[in-house]
Amino acid sequence: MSAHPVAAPLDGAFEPVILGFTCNWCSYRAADLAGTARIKYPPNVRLVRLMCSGRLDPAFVLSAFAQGADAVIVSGCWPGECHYQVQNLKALKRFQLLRRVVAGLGIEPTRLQLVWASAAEGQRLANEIGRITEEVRALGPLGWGGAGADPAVAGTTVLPVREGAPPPAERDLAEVTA
Amino acid sequence: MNTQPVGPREKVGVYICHCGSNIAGTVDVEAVRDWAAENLAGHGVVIARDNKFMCSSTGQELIEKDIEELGLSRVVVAACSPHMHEKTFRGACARAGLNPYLCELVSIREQVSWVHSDKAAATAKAKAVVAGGVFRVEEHAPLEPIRVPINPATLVVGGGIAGITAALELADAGFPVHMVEREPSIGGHMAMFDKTFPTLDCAACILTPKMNEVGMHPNVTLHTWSEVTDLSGYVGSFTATIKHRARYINADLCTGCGICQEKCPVKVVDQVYEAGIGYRKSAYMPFPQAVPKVPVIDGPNCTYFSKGTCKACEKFCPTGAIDFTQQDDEVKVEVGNVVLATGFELFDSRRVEQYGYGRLPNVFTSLEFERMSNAAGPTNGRIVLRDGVTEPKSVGIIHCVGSRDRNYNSFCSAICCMQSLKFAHLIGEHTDATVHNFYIDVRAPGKAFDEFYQRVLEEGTIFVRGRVAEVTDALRLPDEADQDGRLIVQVEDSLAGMQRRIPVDMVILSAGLEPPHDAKETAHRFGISCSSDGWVIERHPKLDPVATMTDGIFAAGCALGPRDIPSSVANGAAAAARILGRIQQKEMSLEPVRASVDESRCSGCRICNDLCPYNAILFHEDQMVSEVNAALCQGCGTCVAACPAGAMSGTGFSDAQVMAQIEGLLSVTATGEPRVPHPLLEGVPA
Amino acid sequence: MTEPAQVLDGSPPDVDHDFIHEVMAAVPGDSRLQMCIQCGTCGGSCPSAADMDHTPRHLFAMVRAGARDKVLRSNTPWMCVSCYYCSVRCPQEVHIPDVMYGLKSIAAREGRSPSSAAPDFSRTFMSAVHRFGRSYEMGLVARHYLRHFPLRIPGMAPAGMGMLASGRMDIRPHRIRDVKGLQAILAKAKELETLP
Amino acid sequence: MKEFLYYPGCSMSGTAKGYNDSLEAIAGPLGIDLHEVNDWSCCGASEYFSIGPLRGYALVARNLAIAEREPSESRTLVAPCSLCYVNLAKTNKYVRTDTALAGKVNEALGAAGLSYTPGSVEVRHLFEIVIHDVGADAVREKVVRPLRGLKIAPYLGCLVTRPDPEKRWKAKEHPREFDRLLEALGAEVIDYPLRTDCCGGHLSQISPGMGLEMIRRLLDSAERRGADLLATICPMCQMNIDLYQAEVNRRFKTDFKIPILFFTQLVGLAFGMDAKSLGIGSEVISSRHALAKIGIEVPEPPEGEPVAAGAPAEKPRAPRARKGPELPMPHMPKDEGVGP
Amino acid sequence: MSAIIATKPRLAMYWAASCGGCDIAVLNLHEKILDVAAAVEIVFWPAVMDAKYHDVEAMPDGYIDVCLFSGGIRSSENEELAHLLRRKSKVLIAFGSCANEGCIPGLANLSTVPEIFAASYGDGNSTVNPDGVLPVPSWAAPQGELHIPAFLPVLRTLDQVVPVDYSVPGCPPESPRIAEALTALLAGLTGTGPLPPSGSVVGAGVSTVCDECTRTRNVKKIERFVRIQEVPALDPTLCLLEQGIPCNGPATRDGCGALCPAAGAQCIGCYGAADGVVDYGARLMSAFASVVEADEPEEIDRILDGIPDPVGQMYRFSLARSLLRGSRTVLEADRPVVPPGSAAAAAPVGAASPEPALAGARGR
Repeated sequence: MSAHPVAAPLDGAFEPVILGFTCNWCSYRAADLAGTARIKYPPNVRLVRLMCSGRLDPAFVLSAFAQGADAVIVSGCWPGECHYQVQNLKALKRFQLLRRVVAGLGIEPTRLQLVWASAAEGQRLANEIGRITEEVRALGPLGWGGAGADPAVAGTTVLPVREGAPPPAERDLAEVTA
Repeated sequence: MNTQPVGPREKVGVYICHCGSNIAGTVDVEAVRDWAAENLAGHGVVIARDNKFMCSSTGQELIEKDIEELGLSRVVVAACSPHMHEKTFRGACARAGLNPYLCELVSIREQVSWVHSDKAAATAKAKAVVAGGVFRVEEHAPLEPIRVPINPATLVVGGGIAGITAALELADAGFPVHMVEREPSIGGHMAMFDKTFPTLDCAACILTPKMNEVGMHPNVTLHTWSEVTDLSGYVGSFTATIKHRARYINADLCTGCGICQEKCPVKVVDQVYEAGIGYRKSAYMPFPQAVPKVPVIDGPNCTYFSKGTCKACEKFCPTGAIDFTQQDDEVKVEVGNVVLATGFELFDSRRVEQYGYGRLPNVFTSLEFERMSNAAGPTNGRIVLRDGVTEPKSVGIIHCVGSRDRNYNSFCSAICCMQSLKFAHLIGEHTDATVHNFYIDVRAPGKAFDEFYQRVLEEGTIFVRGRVAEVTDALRLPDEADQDGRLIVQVEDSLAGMQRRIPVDMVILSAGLEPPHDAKETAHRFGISCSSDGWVIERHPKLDPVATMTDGIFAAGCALGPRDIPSSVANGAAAAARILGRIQQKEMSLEPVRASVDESRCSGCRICNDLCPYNAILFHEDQMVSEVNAALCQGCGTCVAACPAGAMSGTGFSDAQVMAQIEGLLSVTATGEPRVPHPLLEGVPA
Repeated sequence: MTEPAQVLDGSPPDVDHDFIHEVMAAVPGDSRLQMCIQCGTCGGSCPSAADMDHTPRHLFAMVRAGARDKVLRSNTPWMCVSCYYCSVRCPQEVHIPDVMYGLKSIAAREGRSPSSAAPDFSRTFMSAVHRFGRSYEMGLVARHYLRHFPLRIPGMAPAGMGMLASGRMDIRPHRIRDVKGLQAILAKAKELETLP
Repeated sequence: MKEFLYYPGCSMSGTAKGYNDSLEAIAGPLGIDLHEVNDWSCCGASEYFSIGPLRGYALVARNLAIAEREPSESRTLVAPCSLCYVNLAKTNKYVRTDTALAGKVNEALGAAGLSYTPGSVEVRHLFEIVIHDVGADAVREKVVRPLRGLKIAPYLGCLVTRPDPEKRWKAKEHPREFDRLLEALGAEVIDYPLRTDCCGGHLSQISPGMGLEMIRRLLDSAERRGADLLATICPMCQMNIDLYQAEVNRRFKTDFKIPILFFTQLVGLAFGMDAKSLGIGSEVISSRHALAKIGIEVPEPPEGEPVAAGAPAEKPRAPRARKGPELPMPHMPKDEGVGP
Repeated sequence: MSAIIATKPRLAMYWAASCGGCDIAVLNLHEKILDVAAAVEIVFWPAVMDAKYHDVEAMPDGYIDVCLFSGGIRSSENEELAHLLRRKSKVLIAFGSCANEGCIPGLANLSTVPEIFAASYGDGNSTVNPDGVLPVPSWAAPQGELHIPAFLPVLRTLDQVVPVDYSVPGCPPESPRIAEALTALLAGLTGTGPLPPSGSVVGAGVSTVCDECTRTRNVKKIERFVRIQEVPALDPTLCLLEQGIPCNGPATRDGCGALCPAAGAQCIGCYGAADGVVDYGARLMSAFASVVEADEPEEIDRILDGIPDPVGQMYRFSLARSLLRGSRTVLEADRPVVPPGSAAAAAPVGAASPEPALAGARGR
């Protein structure tokens, strides 16, 4: 059993949405194994299957953040156990550079984590998901207006009204420029 | 002008499976169905249905009917893992004339209902997963499976009973087999045994004929004293590199007369075949029935190699077969499939200090006892103490040594109970010693197993229910004075609820089975995965028990985990059957997941050139562009993700497909509500 | 832990199906007590098993069965010499000596321990430490023997004298400087012990 | 000179005075510099854990907290007593792995303005330092008076190799390191099967029947194997075997007179130091006779103690005579079982 | 759209949040500018001729045939003009890096408005402002209340605000390519040639700078990253990346003629991403990382330390059009209240946003 709460309270408390990228040969099967073994973990994580962690394009992660994922888990085979020999190491390198870039954009490292998990490690994967969910729950929502975020708590700058209604400044400008 | 309609491009059908209550028990299937119909219309969903069992014929017909009647151009099934039923639903689509790769199976069982308990949250996640599938499938393109030819030759790694069975099945069917065995002879562990449980028929009698068949079979090429050092290629056309260790004996000249062995002055404890309880020469044939009947000279132990003199074997060899100049050599063989039958190693009982193996002379391992009880063994079948003469008056047999123990291996070694019962019987047969069997549970589930247990009970074997705490030669109680020099088995008789100290002359440790020490390297060399214990992982533990996750690599026997002779034989035959099917087909189709380069957009920067472990990426100096060789490409997608110009694309997992799936997965909040995007970020390109 | 269960399995009314959790809670970390497979390695290994009224294995079965009172009145935990043979041999990695400490503390709290000798010895020892911050063999042995084994004293006397003579036993106890602080710590800890 | 934080434990100034004196004598030559921590308190033996576990952990943690504060460079806290060692080491591990416990313990320590950072100190047993940091070879080099001819049973007792919270020992039941050390001193080490059996701990106090029986079997086994004396590394073991030997003899009608010395005393002797300075002679069962065998003078025993006649080196029963074609023994690599 | 137009095509050019470099680049057509001038009627071009917004407002919708819009959208004025010129123009062209991807002004998306004001109006290296005077949108002057445009929370690209028909990348676009683009466009509009497909990038290639770069290149294994000024002896003919210089060429759209690498300077990426690429930085970091010659995390980090400013390296020009568009602090501090009934709030889950503005961005 995972040491972490496995049910998401639906009482309006912040519920992070976490996207997980899994490798078809190890972590995705580990997730399947967790299922067949009925190992519980928080429902906050949603998994994307790739053929290999080496397929991980940083754009996938950025797009996940941009669309409101509060955290992203990248998972693959343990070093030395890659189904495609060494491609997980390519993923590792990209991950390390990507982590620097997102940090530069103000995203805490906790929100982007790498988890190695072999096809046999359903329990480990579940535990890691549980741990990360708790860490992210503690951090709160990520700024990109995600699934977890609530617009009501947002800041107050009013966006100029769009197409249709005449821009407020229009008349005044006319005067100034006249 | 600028605004093309952003209407749905496809007609998508969504099918949600209850899987009885497996899914419906945790996910509100109807809610997900209605939600999909209503909210995913914008993504072309024209119909959303649910069914008790989508994989049933009625479930599949549902899909086929809709494709025909509603003209669906895409299908999303939300059910179990794609590794379970992807083929099934693709088949349904194909039957209805829809390209099978336009169907997407998303998992709401293994990855939702089975791992979550909160129904509302699970339902919300299921919606997201379905949305992910629908968004993704919009980006799918019709694909044709890749057809690869199957080389009819097969590589069998390991010459134990499992490997032998597989090899003979294939060879008898008329196809070439390369069998590789580390030791000088095939036969494996079974060749060491005397009797086999529960029938007690003689192992040699049933094994030797099969060994000879392999040895003489025209379709079998035997590589003993050899190892596979590399495997490249893919299903249908692997290239294996086999290293032949120098035998220092010319196999063509050798007649197997055994004179070299007789004349060799160096006596070595035989750790392999005699399990460390007997001796062999430095020039030796492990046992009389060895196949091939060609001895080897074990270099490290040979006087000639260490001191530069001796050559007794050479002097006496009648055919001049001895050749000290022989070197290791390598051969490459082309095969279509591989059977891994690499077997097991015996747990090292020295690790269980308290049983005293290696410290107390009269503590033996199961394999030592097998050899001792074997008429052809070092004691000619006499059961004696380490002194070689004294017959024990009483023997203790300890079950579960190194098994079912978190300090060593937590798994059950499956064969120890029956083997221990067999030992009890054999001791009764050979001696008049009293026998104690110390067990935690007696596990005798096989055919005629429990009957054998009954028989051993009748024979008067004493069963003590309790895991032995300690085997010692130390007296602890005042009344033990006369036991000095004997072994004392200290145990709690858990049925009597008291601690007992039972003096015996001999202790046999029924040691567990472990994966070979180099199992992990082997797995990596053959591109398959091992469980954390080190046993090979089956493609499916129940439905596909001899295939591995890697196409073309099968496993049989104890490589998959501890098992007895009958199941090892069954595995070997099963693996052979699977391979024969493919060979008959002459070719097989593979997932069309491959990378390709859009040459017009490739700038020839060569970033990708060093990324492919299969060397599938070539660079054309002349046109300064890179190209992917689809035959070599294994579809990992690493180059696709690396291409800075976006010139590399991958079928099945294209950027568009993955990005769309991400968008879908994130279109629903944790509570199942529509996500409200950041106003500054509406319509982030996805 | 439904009431009907008691009726159905005919277990006496004092059966406490939560006992195992109570015991596990009394042990730091994860004692893994629920993982016991009753193999008897502990009972077989125990050097003092002969004097125990139940072997450790049997005691754990009783804990699982909820025989709270029987377990707490058993002398088994008090006979444990914490030699850790059982815990390094246990195939399920149950922290057996710690479970024994846990059982002792529950029994002591409820005054159910079988004989008084063991807990008294502990208390005598503790009171010395509480007063001086160090143990005080002389006082300990003297008090303890007078109370429980007066008959052993003559036999022990020569040895005791020898120890005294050779300076191996002090007449007066050592006292640490910050006894006050130590007592504050122990008081606080005691207070925390009683909290759930 | 390697510096260590030092936690003597109560018995070093009492029943284990000999241990203390000999340790002071040999520490220098072994290159060990022991820095006694300030105002340490009792470790609680096994008593606190039985009655008030949290009080037990707090009591032990007080000493860890004090050690943490010590100005010394070293972060290693050395205990010569096995019981102290195991209490310190276990508590150190539990506060590291059980945050709830750590919280409570620190709350208690707070009452005296103390606090402990879990894991900031590592706890080791003196014997393990001598084995792993000094090493038998280094000891051998300093031997000037080999104990040749002295048959010693190496008695470790339980708590050093078990539970071994930090996994410092590979062999937990039949470690050979003590043999190597005594061999380095030139002694003849007997194969003592009960080397890690329990001395009975406080059973001798609370349940004489079993307590004394456990001491008896230790003595019996040593005598059967012809030991002149037992070597120990723990004050508790020493006291049980030394102080209660007479009572054992009375109870079981036996006549054991096997002295038991601390390994530090034997090291000191081999280093050529004078017996008295090593606290030899203060044991109840005198080692005079045994040491006389190798010409070592031991001061007159104190008043009120019959002089021990020494162990009648009774022949161990000869193992069954071996004849005929012996089967090879499974090979047991030397030092199989030596820890990291 | 009505492809054929009878009269001289009417051309407009506007500068929003930009440096004016794009206007210069157009003027850099030299004598060719005369052909342009001859070929078209310039109706609005603040950089070179006097103009009043109300003149533009007075034009009928679709009056302007081609509008070159340079600069990003940073103020309510920029945004208003974007909408205005969209209405008045048949063909609206995002002209230059700023309009397309935010360019250097887009890097301001790493700072909040207060931070930006503090930097530009507060006492700094170049400013003396003891009273801390800051611009305010409206101010009651003696002549009456005066208004200046509001400063928006972030800089957006043109196509994030209004639909755009074509993009001309570059900072600035290379004049010859401008000429090509305009000629092709006018040809299309006047029916004398084919019109490039709507939403396409004109005046640039579809591949990356390496395609035009003449430096020799091999299989790449990067063991270190160094800044170009730290390399004593630069190999004049070898690929710069292979010399450890973080050259953005591999990920940057071609069209410039690889001028910088040819001149011995690494490409800094002003032409933006290659065709169809969603996020420039993602491509670049993936490419760089993939060829880092190390497998141990520590070693990898050591090599990556050679890129002192990862965000700057990956997004110098394209931050505003990147997937994340700016730093978290900015998006959080300036997270706007969703105007009730706005497209965002109303958008059905999963359905593609109806905002036509996004059509181009979505590539649909």
